[in-house]
Amino acid sequence: MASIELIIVFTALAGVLSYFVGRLNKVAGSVVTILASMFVFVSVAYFGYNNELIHSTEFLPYVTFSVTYLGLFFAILVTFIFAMVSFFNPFFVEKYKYPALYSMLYLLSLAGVLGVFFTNNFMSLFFFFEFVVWTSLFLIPMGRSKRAASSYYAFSTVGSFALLFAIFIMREASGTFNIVSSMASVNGTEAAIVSALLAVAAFAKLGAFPLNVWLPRVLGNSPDAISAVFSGGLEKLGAFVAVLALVKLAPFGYVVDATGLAASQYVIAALGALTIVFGTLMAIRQDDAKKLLAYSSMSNGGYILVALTIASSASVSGGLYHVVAHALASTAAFLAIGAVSRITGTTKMSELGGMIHKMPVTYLVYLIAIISMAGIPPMGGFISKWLIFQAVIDKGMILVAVAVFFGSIGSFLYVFRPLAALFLGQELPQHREVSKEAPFFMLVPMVILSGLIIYTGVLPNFFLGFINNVLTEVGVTPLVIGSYTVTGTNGVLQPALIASVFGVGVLIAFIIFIVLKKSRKVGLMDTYTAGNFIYTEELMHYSLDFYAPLERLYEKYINITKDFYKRLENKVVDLGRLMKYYFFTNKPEIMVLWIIIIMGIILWGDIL
Amino acid sequence: MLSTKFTKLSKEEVDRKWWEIGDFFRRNSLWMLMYCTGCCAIELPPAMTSAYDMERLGMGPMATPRQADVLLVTGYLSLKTLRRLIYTYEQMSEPKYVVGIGSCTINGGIYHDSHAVINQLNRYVPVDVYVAGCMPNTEAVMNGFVDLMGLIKTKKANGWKDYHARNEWYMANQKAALGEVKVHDEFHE
Amino acid sequence: MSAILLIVVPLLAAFISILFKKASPYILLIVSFASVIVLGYIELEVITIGGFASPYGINLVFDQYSLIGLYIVNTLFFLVVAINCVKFKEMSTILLIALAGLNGLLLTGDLFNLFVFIEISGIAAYLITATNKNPLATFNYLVAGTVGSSLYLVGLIILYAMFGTLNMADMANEIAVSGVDASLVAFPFLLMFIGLGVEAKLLPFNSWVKGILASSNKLTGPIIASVYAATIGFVVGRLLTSVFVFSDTLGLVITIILLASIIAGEAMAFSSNKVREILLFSSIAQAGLVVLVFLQGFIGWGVFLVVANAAGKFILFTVTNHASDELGTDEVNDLKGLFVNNKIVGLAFTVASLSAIGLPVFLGFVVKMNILGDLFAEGNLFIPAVILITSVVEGIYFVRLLIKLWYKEHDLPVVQYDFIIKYVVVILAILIMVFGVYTAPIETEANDLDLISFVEGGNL
Amino acid sequence: MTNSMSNVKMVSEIIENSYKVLKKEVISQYQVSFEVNKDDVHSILTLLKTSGWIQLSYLSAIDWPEENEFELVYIVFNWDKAVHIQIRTRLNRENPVMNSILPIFPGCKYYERETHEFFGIKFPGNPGHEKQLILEEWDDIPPLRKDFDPRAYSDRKFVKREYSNDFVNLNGEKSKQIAREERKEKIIKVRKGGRK
Amino acid sequence: MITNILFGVGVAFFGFVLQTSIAGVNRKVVGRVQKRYGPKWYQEFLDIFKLLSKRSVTHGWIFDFGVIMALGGIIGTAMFMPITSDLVAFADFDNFFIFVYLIAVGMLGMAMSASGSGNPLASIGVMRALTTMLAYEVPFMIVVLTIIKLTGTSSVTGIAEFQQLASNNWFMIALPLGGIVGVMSLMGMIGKKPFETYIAPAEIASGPMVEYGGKQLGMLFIMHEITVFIEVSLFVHLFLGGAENVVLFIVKYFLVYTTLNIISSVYGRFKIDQVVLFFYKWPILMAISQAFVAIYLGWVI
Repeated sequence: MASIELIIVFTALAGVLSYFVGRLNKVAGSVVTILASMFVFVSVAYFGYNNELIHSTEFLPYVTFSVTYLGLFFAILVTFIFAMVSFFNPFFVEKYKYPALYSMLYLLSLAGVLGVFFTNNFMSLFFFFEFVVWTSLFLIPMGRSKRAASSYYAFSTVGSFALLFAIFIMREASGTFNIVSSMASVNGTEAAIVSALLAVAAFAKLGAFPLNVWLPRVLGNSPDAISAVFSGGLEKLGAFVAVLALVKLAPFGYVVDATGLAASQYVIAALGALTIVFGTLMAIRQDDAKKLLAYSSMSNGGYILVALTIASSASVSGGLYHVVAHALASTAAFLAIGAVSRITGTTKMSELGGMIHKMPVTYLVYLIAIISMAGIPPMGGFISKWLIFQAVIDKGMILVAVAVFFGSIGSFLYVFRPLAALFLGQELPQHREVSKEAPFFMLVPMVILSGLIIYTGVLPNFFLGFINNVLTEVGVTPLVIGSYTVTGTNGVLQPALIASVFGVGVLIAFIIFIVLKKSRKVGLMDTYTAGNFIYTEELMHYSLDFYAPLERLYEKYINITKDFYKRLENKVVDLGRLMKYYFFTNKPEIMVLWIIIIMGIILWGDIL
Repeated sequence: MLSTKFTKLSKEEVDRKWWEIGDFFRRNSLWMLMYCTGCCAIELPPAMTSAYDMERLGMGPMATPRQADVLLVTGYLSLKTLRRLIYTYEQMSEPKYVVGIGSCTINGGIYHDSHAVINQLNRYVPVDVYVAGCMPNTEAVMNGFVDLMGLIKTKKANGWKDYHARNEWYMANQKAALGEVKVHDEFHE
Repeated sequence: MSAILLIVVPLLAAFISILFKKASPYILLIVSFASVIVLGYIELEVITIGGFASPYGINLVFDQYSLIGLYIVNTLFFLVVAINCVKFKEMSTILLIALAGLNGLLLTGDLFNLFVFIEISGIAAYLITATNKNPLATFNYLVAGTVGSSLYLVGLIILYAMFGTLNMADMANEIAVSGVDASLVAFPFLLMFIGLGVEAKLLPFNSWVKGILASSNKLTGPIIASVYAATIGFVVGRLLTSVFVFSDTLGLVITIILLASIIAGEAMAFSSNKVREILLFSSIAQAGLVVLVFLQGFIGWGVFLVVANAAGKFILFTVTNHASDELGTDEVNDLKGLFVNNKIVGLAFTVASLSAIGLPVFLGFVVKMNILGDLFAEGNLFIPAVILITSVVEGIYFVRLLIKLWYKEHDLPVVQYDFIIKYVVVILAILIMVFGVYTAPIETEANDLDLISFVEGGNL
Repeated sequence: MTNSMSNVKMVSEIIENSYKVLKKEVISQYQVSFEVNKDDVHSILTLLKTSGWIQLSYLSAIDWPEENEFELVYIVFNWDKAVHIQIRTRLNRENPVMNSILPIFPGCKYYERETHEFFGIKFPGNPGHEKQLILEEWDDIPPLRKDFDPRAYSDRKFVKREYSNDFVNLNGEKSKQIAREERKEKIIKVRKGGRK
Repeated sequence: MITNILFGVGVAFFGFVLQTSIAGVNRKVVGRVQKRYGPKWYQEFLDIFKLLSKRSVTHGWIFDFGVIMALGGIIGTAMFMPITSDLVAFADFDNFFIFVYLIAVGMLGMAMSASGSGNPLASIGVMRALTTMLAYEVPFMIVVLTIIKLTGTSSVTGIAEFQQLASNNWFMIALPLGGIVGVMSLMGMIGKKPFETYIAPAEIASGPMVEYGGKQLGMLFIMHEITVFIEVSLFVHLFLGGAENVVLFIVKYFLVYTTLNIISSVYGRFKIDQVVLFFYKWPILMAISQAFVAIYLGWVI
């Protein structure tokens, strides 16, 4: 019997405790974060699953909780991600400027996230939403760039203020802040405005197309653990709001009879499709592995949006399953890249190469993560992408289908780039001595994540069952799942069978390999170079401009959104400067002039 | 009711049987390495195209030494080419064969008195078949290939074993002629 | 022990402090501390000076509304004095007069008496800002101030001619009783509004603000930005909610002025890269918001917005001005990494700025949410949209500023904060945090503030 | 085709009236060669470059062991007037040194290195011209010198294939092979003028 | 379950034998196109077994693991492939997306081991292979979207049976534009001449295959043969109405593969960005217009 409020208060106190412990000894402070987040995850998962979470409130005023399947689903996932990533804190915390503050903010943002998922009152939802924003805000500048924090704040505030506006409109209609009743009481044009505003909030938090500029900057430059938490955990807040906006509220606008979809669904699907295409194209051309993974989580955010907006049983379950698969895969990938950057100090692929020789386990973790991200069968990513494809095809949305297919094949391209340029290939001399396998405690979370990725790929029915509860609660017909099979709208899938058949195939290939003569082991520098004698590894490692011919095709259009927001910022600065130079000179006569003008306006009707 | 008693074959007999089967495949699909060192290389295109069509014998050009079985040394071998040839030869997968085409590989040919050309190929690399002639006719080249297939069939084409067996002798010859095989050059550092 | 003491004692002390030059700072300290303490013991009542009946005599209204105002103004005044009494010894007499003027502004129930106290506190303000060593700006402030107060006087005279009374409550009754058309009354009220607008830093009338606050020092910054602003906020609140009557054209014009000053304030703050400039333009925007809230008639939450702004600006200006006094410059790039060595002051500054933006755990959040709630209750969607968009802009430049101050680029600016500042600033920050989380007392206070109607309060 | 002849005349006026030409020879209507002193070469080449001969087509040396001299040949070409000009100079054979013309014609860098490698002529001013360029691991005198005997080098380094002469000459004639070799010996002796 | 798996392995083996012999015959056909006799029909077998009998070189465990994973993945995919509507290993689990994405496992295995070999030519080859895949895959899947939308099921046997119904034509005829796009994408998938930029022997020394020899290369040849079998039989089932019996399947299979081979034997080789530009100009337009016409306007021949 665990009370949610107790858990949240415990996490906040643990945060403060970790601050003081951190002041004494940095690593001890971060160990506190591990213990706290593991405790929170275990209690939420265990008690939540056999629903013994009581939601009474004694300490926190004005905050009321309620356990919904939707909230529980997201809470378990995000706390799991926080717990796994916290294993990395002790190893990275020495490098940061304010280590104690880092541990405290880490746990405070966890508390905020819990609050968001479990509250049933919109105002406290907004309270926790903003609380997460500013606690995670101060974690970002500990990484490489300071500008990322302000752009993160700007875009997520746009999102949260849109959410606030919608909350107040709903309060006018229903009179209370309660989520369920206020969502139900809104209809007609008010419902349209509310769902549009909630969609803006979801777009801002997910980093989808119009508001996507902050995601690559933040995930690319923030400290390694934090970018993993962002892409695995904090982005899922956007997904949570997206479920509220797109699934709970009915779509509005002109309904196309051929496919039965409303105009709003088309708009959001189109934006989701644009996010996928934009994310994929930008990810293909990145040289920094972390920026590449940032754009990949942006493109996966696009998948979630497309899935949720179609709101059919296959698509919503596919979308939610994609939330799980993407969270696991991108966290594992970020942690792997973080492990590499901890040892070599850089994540730029042009400066790295051949890390597999010293870090095989990290390599395997990254391999399993990218198989899931690319949506290849034995891993979880395939199931969710299969479900989303079923829905897109069933609704016959052709252009969205083009973007979805392009995104899934493109994801294979850009996830493969770090694998080839960073892990495989020649081992560069400057990294040969210094690099060694990541310490045991860093490998533990990575291996757990890979195990889960494989599990969600081979036996998805446990998770799909849980998602079905969420579906029934959200008001969508649940997915038909047998003991081992998953039936989409136009096909049946047995993931266990695929995995076993794949296993049989590999077994046959292995037998062929073992039977034949053993090959002669040869170093990497003994390769075919048309007879030239080679002595330098850098020349023989192909990593810079990996997809040069493809990148050349769209080089001119890469920073459309970035320029748009830069011009917007300049407009505001020009307005400010104009006002400053006009009004604020030490000449009182301008003030008198304006007084006369105002008096003129007032007296216009009567005397003049 | 013949009682076909199954005689238990010893280990090396089984290997020999497998090796013969392997020989059958190896001689019927000889892949030659597209590495033309000298002027006799002009004889190869007619061997590939419709006039003589070496593909009938299962032979075809391959891009890299790893994949190729036959190394064709066509024409005179200067010192610099010899270094690259030895490096490529060592990269080929085993069992591998060398065919020396043109009299320059046999006794230095018209360049026998040049300071840059070696006079006898098989001192540096084991050669299985020579095709004489200062630019032998295409039939002669095709005939050379058929001879090579015959040698493989009669298990005489084991130049690559000889390279392992008398490795010091080959190394000594190479050192005598070339100085040392692997050299640094300013353009590939 | 009536409320009159709050005005008389500082005036008396001012004259005494002229005699004993050396003892004047201590007198100042004692008087300002005493005025904070005495507030606890006076009971709420309306004092008529000299026994004359209301239309002719002047009466001081000491009710719930002015009690909160006095508490805030006197405590902040005492804190400013506590920080600066050593450095600005010679200013104690002027400060005492200023205290008297401010207390008078908060207490008076009579419009003409209000004009007198505006003049007194204005003159004190001109003299205080003279220490800024920027005579042109002070002169500009003087001209603007006098123009404003004279316009206020003209408006007052017209009203007196029309309704014959100067007392706020009677004026309100007369207007209500005589049922005069609002557009007739629009012109005098506009003049009075402009008079107050100069002091309340609204856009077209606040050309003096940049001159004064951009080169302010540890004394003038907090005084002008938080103490004076709070007082004017309360005065404007009292007048707008009880006395003024708005015709639709006047209402429209005033809302346009206010929205303009909010938007312009935020844009200017966004575009400047001196710390003090950012803060002063942000306080212009906040002032516009305060007046807008009072215009809509939400007295309770308007008061707490003024309180939150006053406390926040106090911390921001004290910390910034102290740093700029020591370093001589307040360019953001020169101050990079200011809080690396002095973390406590940095934390207080961060708390103040986050509360100014309106982030959850702080007082600003509670106030902003309730204001937006009431605005939506009025069914008016445009103003909240403007407020939200401008607070996004505000959030961006505050966050950008904070991150620059917390993370050093190359060499650290060497700034030492003495104990008093640290002590004062941390207490205020803790107060903001406490009232941000434990919001019960504020809620009750705000609700019963809305219930008081001034009309009876006037001639209680 | 008169203008080409006039070009040659025009060129020779330019050179002759300003420099002392040891020997002038018009090889064809498009090619003329001048032999000049060693120290005039640089100024002539700069003059030619400024007046249109912008390309250095070739630079090499000729070995005259009898006169104990090397002869350096610079061939410059003019794209507009289609005339090759050869500038020849004579260097002493013992320590042949010629300042590099890198500042005038940058293209000469590898020509000079090759000439050094095959003739042993030093070109100060050309960075790293002693480095190995074409010949790898060469351990003998520069090969293109006349006094280098490739056959001896070949016999020394590369073992020849021995053929047992299992053949009989037809009815006692001397074998053609031996006759051929004797004839060759006589030619060489004549060419060397009987001097060893 | 065991019998299904064994049947699957049988299908994979049948696929390998079928494709290798048809490839041999096709090498003779291409030979005839070039006025020469061409090799024996079983030359492909000889090549593969010769490679398996040779002893080559390995560059580390990832080099071998990649090859095993590639061949394993492809054999796994082939096990799902239906020969005729009733000759199928796993009755209703032969979903179209399994084929598209399980082939990706083969590609990933080969790509991984090629980049693990340390030769830059191999990485360039892999990059070209992936870019070509990005090019030809999207139009193909749009056409398949139309097919699935029309037939209502994404199982390959289901689609084949739909086409065998009396009232319906083969999709090659019913969706003319779709059929053409299918052919083009099939040529891209198999890696036939115009889109063969990733095995470009002259430029990058046979691309990813640079460092392979002996048994690794043999296994990759087997994998290539089975991949071609999967793709061509997928085309047969989706566009040519599957097959009632094995003989018909083999005839259709042979016709498709030989026509492709003849087309490709007269083509040069595209540059890699020409391939991408080509596929994102005409085929994708044809695919989208075909889909729009078929789904929204319902005009199916």
